[in-house]
Amino acid sequence: MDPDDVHAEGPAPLRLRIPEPVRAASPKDRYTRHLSPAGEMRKPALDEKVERVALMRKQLVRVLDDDGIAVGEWVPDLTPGQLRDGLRNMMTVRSYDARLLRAHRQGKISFYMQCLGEEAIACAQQRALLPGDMHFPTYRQQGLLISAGYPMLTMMHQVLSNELDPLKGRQLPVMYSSKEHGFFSISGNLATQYVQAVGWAMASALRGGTAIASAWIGEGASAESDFHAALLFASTYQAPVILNIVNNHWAISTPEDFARGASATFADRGFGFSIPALRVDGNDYLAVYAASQWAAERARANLGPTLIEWVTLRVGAHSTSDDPSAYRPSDHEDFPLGDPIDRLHGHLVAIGEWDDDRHAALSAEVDAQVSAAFDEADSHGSVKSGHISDPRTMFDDVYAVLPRHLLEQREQAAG
Amino acid sequence: MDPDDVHAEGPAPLRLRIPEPVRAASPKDRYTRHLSPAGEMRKPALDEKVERVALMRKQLVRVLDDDGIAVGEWVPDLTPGQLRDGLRNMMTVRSYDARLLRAHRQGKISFYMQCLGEEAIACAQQRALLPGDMHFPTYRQQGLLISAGYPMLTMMHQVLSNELDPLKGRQLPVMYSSKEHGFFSISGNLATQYVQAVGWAMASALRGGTAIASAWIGEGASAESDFHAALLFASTYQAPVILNIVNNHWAISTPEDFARGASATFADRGFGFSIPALRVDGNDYLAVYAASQWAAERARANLGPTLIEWVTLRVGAHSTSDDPSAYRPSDHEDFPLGDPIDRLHGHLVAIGEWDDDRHAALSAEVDAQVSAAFDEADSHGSVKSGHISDPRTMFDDVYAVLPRHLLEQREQAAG
Amino acid sequence: MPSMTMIEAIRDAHLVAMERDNRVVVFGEDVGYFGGVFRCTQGLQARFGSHRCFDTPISEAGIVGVAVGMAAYGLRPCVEIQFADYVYPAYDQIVSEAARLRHRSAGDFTAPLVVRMPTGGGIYGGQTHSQSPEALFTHVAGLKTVVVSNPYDAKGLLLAAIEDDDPVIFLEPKRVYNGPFDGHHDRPIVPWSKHPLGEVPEGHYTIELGKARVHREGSEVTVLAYGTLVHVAQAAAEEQGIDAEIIDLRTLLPLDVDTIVESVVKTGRCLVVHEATLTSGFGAELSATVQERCFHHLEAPITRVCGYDTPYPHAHEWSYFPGPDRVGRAMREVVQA
Amino acid sequence: MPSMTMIEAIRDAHLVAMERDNRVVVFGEDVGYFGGVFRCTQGLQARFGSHRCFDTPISEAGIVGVAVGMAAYGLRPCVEIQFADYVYPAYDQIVSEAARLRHRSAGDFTAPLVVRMPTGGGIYGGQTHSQSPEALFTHVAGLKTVVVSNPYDAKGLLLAAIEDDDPVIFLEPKRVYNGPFDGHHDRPIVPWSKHPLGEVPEGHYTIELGKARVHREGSEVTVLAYGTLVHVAQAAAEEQGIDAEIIDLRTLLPLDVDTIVESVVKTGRCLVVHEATLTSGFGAELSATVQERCFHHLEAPITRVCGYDTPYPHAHEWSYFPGPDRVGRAMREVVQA
Ligand SMILES: Cc1ncc(C[n+]2csc(CCOP(=O)(O)OP(=O)(O)O)c2C)c(N)n1
Ligand SMILES: Cc1ncc(C[n+]2csc(CCOP(=O)(O)OP(=O)(O)O)c2C)c(N)n1
Ligand SMILES: [Mg+2]
Ligand SMILES: [Mg+2]
Repeated sequence: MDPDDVHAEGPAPLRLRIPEPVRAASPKDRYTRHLSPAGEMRKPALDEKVERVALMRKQLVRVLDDDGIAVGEWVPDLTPGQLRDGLRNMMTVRSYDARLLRAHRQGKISFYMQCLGEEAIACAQQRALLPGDMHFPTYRQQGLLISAGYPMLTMMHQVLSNELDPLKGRQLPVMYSSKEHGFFSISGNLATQYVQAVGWAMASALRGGTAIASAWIGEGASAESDFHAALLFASTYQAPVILNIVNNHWAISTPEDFARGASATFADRGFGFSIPALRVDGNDYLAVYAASQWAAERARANLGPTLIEWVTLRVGAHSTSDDPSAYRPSDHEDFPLGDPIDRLHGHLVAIGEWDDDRHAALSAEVDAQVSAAFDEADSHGSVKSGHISDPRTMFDDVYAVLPRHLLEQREQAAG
Repeated sequence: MDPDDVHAEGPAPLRLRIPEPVRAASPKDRYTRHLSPAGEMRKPALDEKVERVALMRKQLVRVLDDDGIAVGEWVPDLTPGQLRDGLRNMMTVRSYDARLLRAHRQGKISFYMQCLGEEAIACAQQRALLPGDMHFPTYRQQGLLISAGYPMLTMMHQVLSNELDPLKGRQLPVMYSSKEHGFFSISGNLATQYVQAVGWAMASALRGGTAIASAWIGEGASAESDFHAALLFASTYQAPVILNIVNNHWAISTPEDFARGASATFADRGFGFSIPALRVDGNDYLAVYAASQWAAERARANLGPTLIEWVTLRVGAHSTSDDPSAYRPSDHEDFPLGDPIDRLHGHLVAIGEWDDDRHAALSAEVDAQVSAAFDEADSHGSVKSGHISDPRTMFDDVYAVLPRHLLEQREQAAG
Repeated sequence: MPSMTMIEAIRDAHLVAMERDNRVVVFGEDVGYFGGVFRCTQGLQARFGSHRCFDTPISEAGIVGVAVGMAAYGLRPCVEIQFADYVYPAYDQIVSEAARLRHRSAGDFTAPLVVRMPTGGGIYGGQTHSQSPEALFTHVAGLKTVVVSNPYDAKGLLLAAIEDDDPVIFLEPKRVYNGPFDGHHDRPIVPWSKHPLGEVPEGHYTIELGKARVHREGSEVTVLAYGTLVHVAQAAAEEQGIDAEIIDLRTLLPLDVDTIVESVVKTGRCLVVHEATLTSGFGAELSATVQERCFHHLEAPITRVCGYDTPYPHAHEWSYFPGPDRVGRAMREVVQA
Repeated sequence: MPSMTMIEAIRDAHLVAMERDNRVVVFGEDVGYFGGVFRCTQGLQARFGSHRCFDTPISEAGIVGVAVGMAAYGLRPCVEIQFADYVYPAYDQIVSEAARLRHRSAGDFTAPLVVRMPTGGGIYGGQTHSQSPEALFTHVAGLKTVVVSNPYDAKGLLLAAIEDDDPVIFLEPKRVYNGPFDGHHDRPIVPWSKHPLGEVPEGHYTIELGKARVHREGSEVTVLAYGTLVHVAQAAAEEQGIDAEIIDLRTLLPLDVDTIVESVVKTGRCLVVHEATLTSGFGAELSATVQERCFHHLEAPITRVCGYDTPYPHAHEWSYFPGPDRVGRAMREVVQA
């Protein structure tokens, strides 16, 4: 039977919908659908019924208004000092990214991934959690490490893959790992870490611990099947975990529409499992902090998982291997929600805790720190200059104890 | 760092929720949560906004009331003759199952799976779809084949794995396949067929065909990751597919709560993808027909996928390898929603189209047919009596053309 | 010494491990309340509570995925995949994650976990209840792979696997759960209670991973086997009257090369048997290894007797299964070559 | 005859196939609008429309799962997995479904589909952009597995794969996309435009699956290779001044046993090379097969030179990669043994 002959006459032919969204025309709101004014969205009680939270599914948690004033129920309890720390962290991340992108152009490193525009998300959430909690990040949360005080120099050694790389040159640049700083080893395989985070949180709860886990995924990778396993196990066992989806609207060349499907928002996915879900302005440091804290408190109070869709935009290329001009509309705005650094800066100025001079000084200081760190790291060479660890170290850590066949292979490799 | 030392002081310890539902106490409604009276739930327009359908998520489509009267907006347009056909089909399925279970006890077959209590779902949906449509079933939709007029004798040959088995003894009993009858080959691996159904439906739409697909899964298997891929692709491409979840409340020994998690219903999963979802009384032939038809019409009108949770109960054991007395509360009721055959019988009597004599006659006729078919099938022997096809046929169909290494192996096997 | 079936021995290993180390948690489909479809975890939930042994949704990816997270936290998950045929949804979590976590994080995080699963045919299970996927794991650096053939080994190896700091794939041929099945499916099976390897010490003991066991000493030919095929090879040798040296590999990776080489150097002949499909099966690795290390001692070609390169057929499983006739015939040929 | 890179040849194969047969549909991550991260499908959407070539969500399981359904409907899906390292989420759909559909339904349903993926290291891709998983497919009955080494073959084999009635795993070593990379990573790469195998006929032609190609005739040793290693072996032979016969297997399953045996019978020596990890790699199968069929002709042990049994390390990839030095050294040893 030729499939085409089925129902040769009868109803109208079927059509498949192939999403062709962002690339078409040029809608003003292509990156900012369902935008709430700052302060509008109410803050539910920690144990609010999920059905009631679901009614807010197209709203967006926003705290900073256009004048830099923090408004509404979500305004977090942060001191000016804490806000300035946040600003410094974000500026450090941005400067760090810029320096390493330059290093790539200089041919010193093999690969790099920046998080331009997404700095607030990792930096603020890191601050809303506690030491001992564990993040299961993707490759765009360098802000977690920087905010946790992980030495930038060590990060650079990793990126340079030089002899001081704590991962011994085994991993692609930016695939950091630091248990001590609550940063789970980055995989490279998308989405796998999402369900692992749920497992880690389950373990903490099984043991009667108090630490919670935070899972990270891009909106594109939420299409992977492990996302389902993560939400399901989190829902079934009410694991103390934050399920972050960073919706930066692009997955390499693919617009978010492919992973979102017919849903209005990625937060909707949570409601399919009765997991309370928020949409949050990811470029608003205060909103990120407040929402992360709300989710963390829910987890710590044994109220189970929370899903958060962070609305933001991938400003730069996917990675140094990517050139977005081939697929991205050229008229798109880089910061439709505002630059997270500018917005926090504006807020600090608005509350009288910051001014342009201090900002310029901080900027210079941060750049100098990054620069000094890079010079120091660079002095140890890189994979490109051949200053890497002893090749025979690649046989270590495959197993806890080197088995016989790897001993033999190591000998051959040496010979 | 010993994980237990984390936050040695501070907040209260976390606890994991391990679902312990059905086995506890003995709630009257353990299998009938969120039950609507017959006729109560409204029938949405085919293109009703998914948000509005979602408001009905805890309701249940029911047509037959306790007196066997069909009530409400969902009453389907079925003639008495069609209803009597449905009754006959369900009775045939039940008789077929009973005969083969007996064959298993007699040591004639290696394995069997019945669908006791779930007959209406497959039988009525088969009738609501059209020739050319393709079902991607699990092992509990023998009703699809019987209602489609697939020869019962051939089914029995498959179950006996004898020389006339169209699958040449390769598959476990009940793992039928018939393209001609719109019945996709059953896998044995749970959930894999769910996304394949979406692919088949996508193909039909890509080609401008008119045939739709129907995907089947148990509530337990909806936990598998392929379920996510299926819903996502169906949502993204608006594939013309019906996504059935048969919630018979058990997955071998595991109550539905593990797969459902914190959600109130399995239909909720659909709303996570903006796929309209219905909960339907699966023991109500008329409701099944009506809901299937609604979903099929939506698909044919290019309105995309529909998810349907069929609420029913697995009355019998999971399979002939299973003894539910070890895990199932003994006080559970077999037909909390009523026996689908009795209910359709009652309806036909109520509308004056049936009586006990005709029922007894039909019952005897069906049993005689099944019995005769079994005797005929049995006369060709079975895997247990060694009457199987030539072992060398196992090398066929691994590839379209037998490659050299299999030729060699076939020769060895012969020698 | 108590006599146990392999199921009882596996259950006992869980008990001992959970008693000794409260980081050991056990879960999987139907594993908690019911105790597993093969009853290998029966009684554990009643004894240790539902926080130590529990049921999961039907999601192999989820089971292994959360196990990796738990292991990274510091627990020692020992999970069950209901049939080896259903491990593929979890394959990514095993291959890309568990196997490589230690290496990619330079030891910062580790994944000490055990993934148990019943393997092999012989119960009329058809193509989805009969597979032996060991070669799909032995190709993956970072995993250890164990296949058990008897109750004594099963308990000692499972305890070693749970205590091991690396992820271990633990394969249990279901056909030897209840006795040393020798491939004669038409004869009654000898129960483990009548077999010396059914005698299982109480309490704690381990068998080192990576050590083979000489199941039968002999001089004419070395037979490399594991799981059910150990007993099949023994039956074949006896029936053919061949003085075969049968090595039960027990751990496929790391492989006990010394024991193998010593034997082949002695016998000069080698037969490799397994139930999995022939092409790219673990037998290929065994054949290649023996050939590389014993080339000048070999008096005949190394021969493989394996499952055919087809899906495992339901009705024809005894034609598919490399039983004592096929193994015996090959053994004779190798000895006479 | 136009000269093409391997990327252009693959793109051209798609073009020809889609032109000839409107059942051919092409999809995958970034495959539609952008044309794939390696640009192998560039221009197809513009040419044939988004119903013939389209983007998908990032779900390898979904991509292959819907492809199986489409193939069962009657289409001929040719899908791309962005890197072979990411095929594991789709492994179940490939192994349990595509591979076995024809057999389990006795031909009632079939799954004629192609799963393309870039393999191999050498681009500083680290452990998740460098793998060569061919042995994980060759063990699976019902699949065919192809590895290409040059533009001419790539086009002819891809066309044959799309036209084949069975599921084909189509592996593209990314290091030879742009030239016959010989392992000398510190030297400029020769472009395909300067190589005879870069000459690719226009229009339709196929290369039969299951036929090897003698890449270089020789008498001293048979080298069994595929993908990038074909060119590495050639460089090694030239540098060592060894008259090696290099066989480019092209299709691993079904394997061209005749061509292999004929060569080994002639040379009496055999070297097997691949980039994938050694243990349980496809080299084991090759070694076992050669040993079984050429035992009495072998004058030296069959030797394997492969990737080490570790994850593919980012900074040390050139120590990991079996380059011309390692291959050359082994070649010399085999010839002198
Ligand atoms: C399993 C898997 N499939 C594909 C890839 C290739 N890949 C790397 S990043 C990426 C896009 C991810 O997009 P998204 O999740 O939105 O994260 P973003 O890059 O936007 O932060 C893809 C497809 C991968 N790393 N892993
Ligand atoms: C991938 C996979 N995992 C596990 C199994 C074993 N298994 C077979 S049926 C079953 C329970 C399925 O329950 P459900 O989906 O609710 O369907 P039901 O049997 O109730 O109709 C399980 C766990 C399988 N067949 N495939
Ligand atoms: Mg993104
Ligand atoms: Mg069920």
